[in-house]
Amino acid sequence: MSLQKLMEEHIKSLREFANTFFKNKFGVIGVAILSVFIFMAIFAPQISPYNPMDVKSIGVGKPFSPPAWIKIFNKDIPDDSVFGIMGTDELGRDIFSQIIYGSRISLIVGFAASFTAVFIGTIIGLIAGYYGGIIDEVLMRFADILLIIPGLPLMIVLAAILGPSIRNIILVIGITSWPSIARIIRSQVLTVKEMKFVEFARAAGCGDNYIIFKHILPNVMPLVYVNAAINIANAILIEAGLSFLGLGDPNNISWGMMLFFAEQYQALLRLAWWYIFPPGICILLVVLSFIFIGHALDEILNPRLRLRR
Amino acid sequence: MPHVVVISMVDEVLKVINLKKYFTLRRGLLTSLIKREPPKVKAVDGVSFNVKRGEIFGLAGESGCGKTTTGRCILRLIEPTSGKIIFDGKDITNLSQGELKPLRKDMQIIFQDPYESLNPRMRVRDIIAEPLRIQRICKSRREEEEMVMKMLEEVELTPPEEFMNRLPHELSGGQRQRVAVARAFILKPKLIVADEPVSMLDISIRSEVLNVMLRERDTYGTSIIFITHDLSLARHICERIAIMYLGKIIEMGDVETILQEPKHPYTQALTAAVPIPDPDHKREIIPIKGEVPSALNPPSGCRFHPRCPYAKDTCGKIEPETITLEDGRLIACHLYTGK
Amino acid sequence: MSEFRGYIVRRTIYAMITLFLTITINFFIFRVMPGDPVSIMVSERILKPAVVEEVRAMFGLNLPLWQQYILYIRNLLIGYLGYSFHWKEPVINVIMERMPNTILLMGVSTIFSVIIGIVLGILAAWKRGTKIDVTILTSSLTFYSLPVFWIGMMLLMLFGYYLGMFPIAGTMSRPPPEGFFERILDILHHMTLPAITLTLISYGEYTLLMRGTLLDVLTQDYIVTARAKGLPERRVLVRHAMRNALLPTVTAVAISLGFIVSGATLTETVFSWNGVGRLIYDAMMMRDYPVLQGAFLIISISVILANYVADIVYGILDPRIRYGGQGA
Amino acid sequence: MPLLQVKNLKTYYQTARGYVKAVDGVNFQIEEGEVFGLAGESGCGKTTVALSIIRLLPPGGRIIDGKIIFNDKNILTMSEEDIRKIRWKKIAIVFQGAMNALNPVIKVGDQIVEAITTHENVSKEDAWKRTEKLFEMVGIDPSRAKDYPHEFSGGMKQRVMIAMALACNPQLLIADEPATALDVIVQAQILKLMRELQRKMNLSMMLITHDLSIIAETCNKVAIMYAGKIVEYADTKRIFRDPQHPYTRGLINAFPSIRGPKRKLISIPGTPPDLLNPPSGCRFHPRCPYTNDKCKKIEPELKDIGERHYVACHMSW
Repeated sequence: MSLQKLMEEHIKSLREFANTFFKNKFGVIGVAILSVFIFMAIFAPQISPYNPMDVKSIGVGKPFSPPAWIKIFNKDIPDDSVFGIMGTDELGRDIFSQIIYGSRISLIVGFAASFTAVFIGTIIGLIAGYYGGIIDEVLMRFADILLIIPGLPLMIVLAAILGPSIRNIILVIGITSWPSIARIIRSQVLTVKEMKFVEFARAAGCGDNYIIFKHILPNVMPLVYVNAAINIANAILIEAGLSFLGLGDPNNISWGMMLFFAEQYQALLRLAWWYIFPPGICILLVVLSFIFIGHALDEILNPRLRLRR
Repeated sequence: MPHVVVISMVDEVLKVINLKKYFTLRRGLLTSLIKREPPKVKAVDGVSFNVKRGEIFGLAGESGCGKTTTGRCILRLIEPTSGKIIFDGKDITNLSQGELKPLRKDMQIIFQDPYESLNPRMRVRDIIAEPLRIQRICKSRREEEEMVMKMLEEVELTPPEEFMNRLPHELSGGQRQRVAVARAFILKPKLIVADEPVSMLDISIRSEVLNVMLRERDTYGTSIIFITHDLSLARHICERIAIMYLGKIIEMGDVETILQEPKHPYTQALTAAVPIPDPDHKREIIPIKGEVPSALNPPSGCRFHPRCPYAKDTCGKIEPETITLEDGRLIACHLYTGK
Repeated sequence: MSEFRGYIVRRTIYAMITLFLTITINFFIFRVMPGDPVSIMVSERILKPAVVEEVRAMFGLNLPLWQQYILYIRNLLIGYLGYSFHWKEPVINVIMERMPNTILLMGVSTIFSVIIGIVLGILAAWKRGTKIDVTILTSSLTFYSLPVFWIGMMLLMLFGYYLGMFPIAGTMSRPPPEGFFERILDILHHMTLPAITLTLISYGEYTLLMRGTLLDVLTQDYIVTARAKGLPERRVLVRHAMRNALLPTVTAVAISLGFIVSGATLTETVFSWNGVGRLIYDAMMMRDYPVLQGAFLIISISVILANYVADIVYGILDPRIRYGGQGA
Repeated sequence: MPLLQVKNLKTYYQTARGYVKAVDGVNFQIEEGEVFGLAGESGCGKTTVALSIIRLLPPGGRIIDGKIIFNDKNILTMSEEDIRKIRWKKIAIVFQGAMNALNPVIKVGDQIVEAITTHENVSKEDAWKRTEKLFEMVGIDPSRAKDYPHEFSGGMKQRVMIAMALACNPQLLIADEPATALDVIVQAQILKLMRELQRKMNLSMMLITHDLSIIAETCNKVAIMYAGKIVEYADTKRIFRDPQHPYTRGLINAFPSIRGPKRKLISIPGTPPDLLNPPSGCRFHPRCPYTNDKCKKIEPELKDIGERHYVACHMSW
């Protein structure tokens, strides 16, 4: 069966698309998890019981207090040595509030960096694939180099030079992770470009811009969506890594940065599991939700794996 | 604006003179710096023919013989390497794509694959109207809609309202191909290149699509270049036919003459190889062996000589020129040149 | 055969271009970025005046940019990468001292993750749609979605601090134990947790890839032919499907090397593993730019070379490339 | 006793939208030494019949009902191990996709040797010698057995496939569109080769194709399939001379011929039905010029109208 036919069979109206999407187990789980975190991020000030960063709030609990529900298992712990539902950090700040505010950074960085990367990647992929020849050769060679250079060390170098701020982190992730998208888009453009409806458009006298935007881009978009989702997942992981290395924005708490402080202040030695466990799990859940959504989109929009002859 | 019918002095809509298309094998940036001469595939190598007004001209041959490339070159979808294309009395070989644009409404194309030829994200009305919009034919949306509806009726996609807003995946293969026919004929072109328009359709619906196409042709007096590998079909559709082998026309003439009394050894083999839907028919013996050699290194002299049962020494050395026989056919073979 | 030679030549030239451009990018990142380029290359505050002079002379820090570039290339060729502010010795020495540790850690975990990944991938594809498949898929995705440093921290807290089964930091005990085998055992003991961490985050990718490719291959016509020939299912899988599915995996291992290096950087940081990754972190914290630049360069060059080797191996494994034709 | 008997075979594919009734009650038989043609347009279920016979349906495909009796044994009730032994040893198959039917990373000779050693207790050397003989038989230089598939042209690959199919001297050869993707001359060569080998080895053959011309010059008997059912089944000459089913007639009339009188090509109106929801009664009724009420309600049975000419049509006769 031709690729074209497969593509066609899976183009449906938005409503039909939503129906298919929500029949997909992965898609439903992904969207459910993500909605919780988006809700958290939007209503962080309303939900969180304390201000996670405010110096004045230092001492809301004792430093390194375990969460209060620990008393269920060990009644001997004095009341003033436990705190909240997730305990406190090295300065006695509320970890639960930090987790809630941390979702903002993860999602903002994830969406913004991914948007940057997808935007650059799609444009470069379109240009390289459509025009081909020397333009293609140069762009793809450049993409290959960025693909081959170890990502995190490059980002460390860039972030170290540019200085820590959310904007810089977004930029650094964005400009280093477009190549894989550009490659995928390019190969799809190469396929679509050879299709006969494009040739007909040329025979009817259409110009390049018209063909790119009217005929090629719409047929490439499904891949863009899928890759955007996967890319957000990766961007969130990278943001966590950079923050963990101390390259995060010191004015905004993020999950990676919580783990940075945990490491710096010997939380491991103190076996402060309540400090280490929640950020990791949150990162996992958010990343997984995007991977699930990407997977679901891929199954619906890019049916290669599903339809076997 | 009244449609002014310009009756040209020439009765040929298309004249192709010594058309050549060599594809340079794409190599990496670097390899091309190291080696001087890139390998070339001589897909079309000196093809000349003309198409009369209102005629259906067949271009037939096995895969890789250059028939499709020829069709694309005529429409300047591929840039020819050399030769001349004279369309409607105008030399269009060296026109820029911009200069070509107004001429494009007079020449169109229909493709083989019904699944690849329609944009899956466009509705039938937009697909058929696209040439109108590009050429800015209609003054209003209503006019455009009327033309599209009329076209749908002509290709028997009725009632048109029902098909207007469909997406290609909501159509069957035969219906798609009729949309492709409607799209090609909506500008009332003077020439259509039909590249194997029915070979991917089931037999039982082929003739329906063909008949729609032929009727449109009768209405608008369009000339058609019918590219096909199926000689039985060519026989039923075309008036004249050219048989191609490795980038060259080796025999050309009236379709019945060529197919019933082939003179070129290759045409003889080709016609003998076509299966006949009649169990009583005794199959002729196919005298030739082997498969078509690569166009990258075509044989010297007559390109058919390594497979030809009548090959002589000259055939490997001298390329046969095209001569006209008494019955009007053109042929390129040393059996007839007397060399 | 000439096709194959052409392939090798092509790959070699591409690798050289990549190498050259990486080196160039490295030069410009540190000279064109905001900040005082001289202070990035040499610190008058920390280093002795004699050393400062030497570095200035070697890099020509007062010369125009293009002359600096030529000097930079020359320095690279003679292995001169500058002088570390913090360790107060030539950068190349600082890096080379730590290189073996990184190669050891990455080598061991890559081998493990490739083996585990491929085996699980085959298993999942073979048992497609069953509970085994779902379990393998979910676990692969989960480990892929976890931050590597977090896995490291959890392992360290549980097995290092809490259970005390493994050392909490470093590459070797101090002082190192007597005897050759004791030393090897000591290193392995230190390496266990970091290696497990790295393996956990990288095996999933191979699993998913192997599963996907194998499922794709299993729908090919030649697999139907193999089954129609009456071959036992196991033979169809091993001889016909796996050989074709392993080819793309070879490439994937090479491409994911950059990803593993990123993981290694974080893992080495968590476990204070004395390798180049940890060096990058330390250099960044100390603002020791010459070391940062040098370490980044050496790592990039290693990955490019490893990729090049993988390309060649791929060419040898695939007969379509080895014997010419439409391959490549 | 016929070599192969297919009785009331029903094979469905499970999809997200329901069951596709690809083969829905098919009956035919193949005698020893006979060339049987199964003809029909794309999607009529002819390939599914072939895959059902060797029980190699793609995922989702299931044989719902029926019997396939080969050498007095029902293939459908055999154990996986038993059917495995029949594949290739007794029933070999040449697929449509000649281009991809050979494993690209294994030498073609080894792929044939493998077929031999799987079923027969011979040494690798002997199997290799036999492979070289097979190559000669299909007209390829035996030294080319050491080459990889990508070094062969399309026609040569199909010859290799034929050599491989004959490696274990099967009783039945199934050829599914063996020459469709090839150029006319090569196609004629391949079909000629198959006819010659069939005669020489007294093979029983089942030829699946959409091309009635190929059936006309190759087969003794032919069954015409439409929408998962056989609509007409008889001696080839009889079917061409005196087609009874309106679909068969339409099909024959739709075929252009390079010889004989030139005539207008006639098509069958409408499109083949969706096998998820096939039409009630006779499946051809929406496209049939002679439809009456009975056709819409009652499914016609395949009836012998004399001289083993079977037709499934209410109009007959």
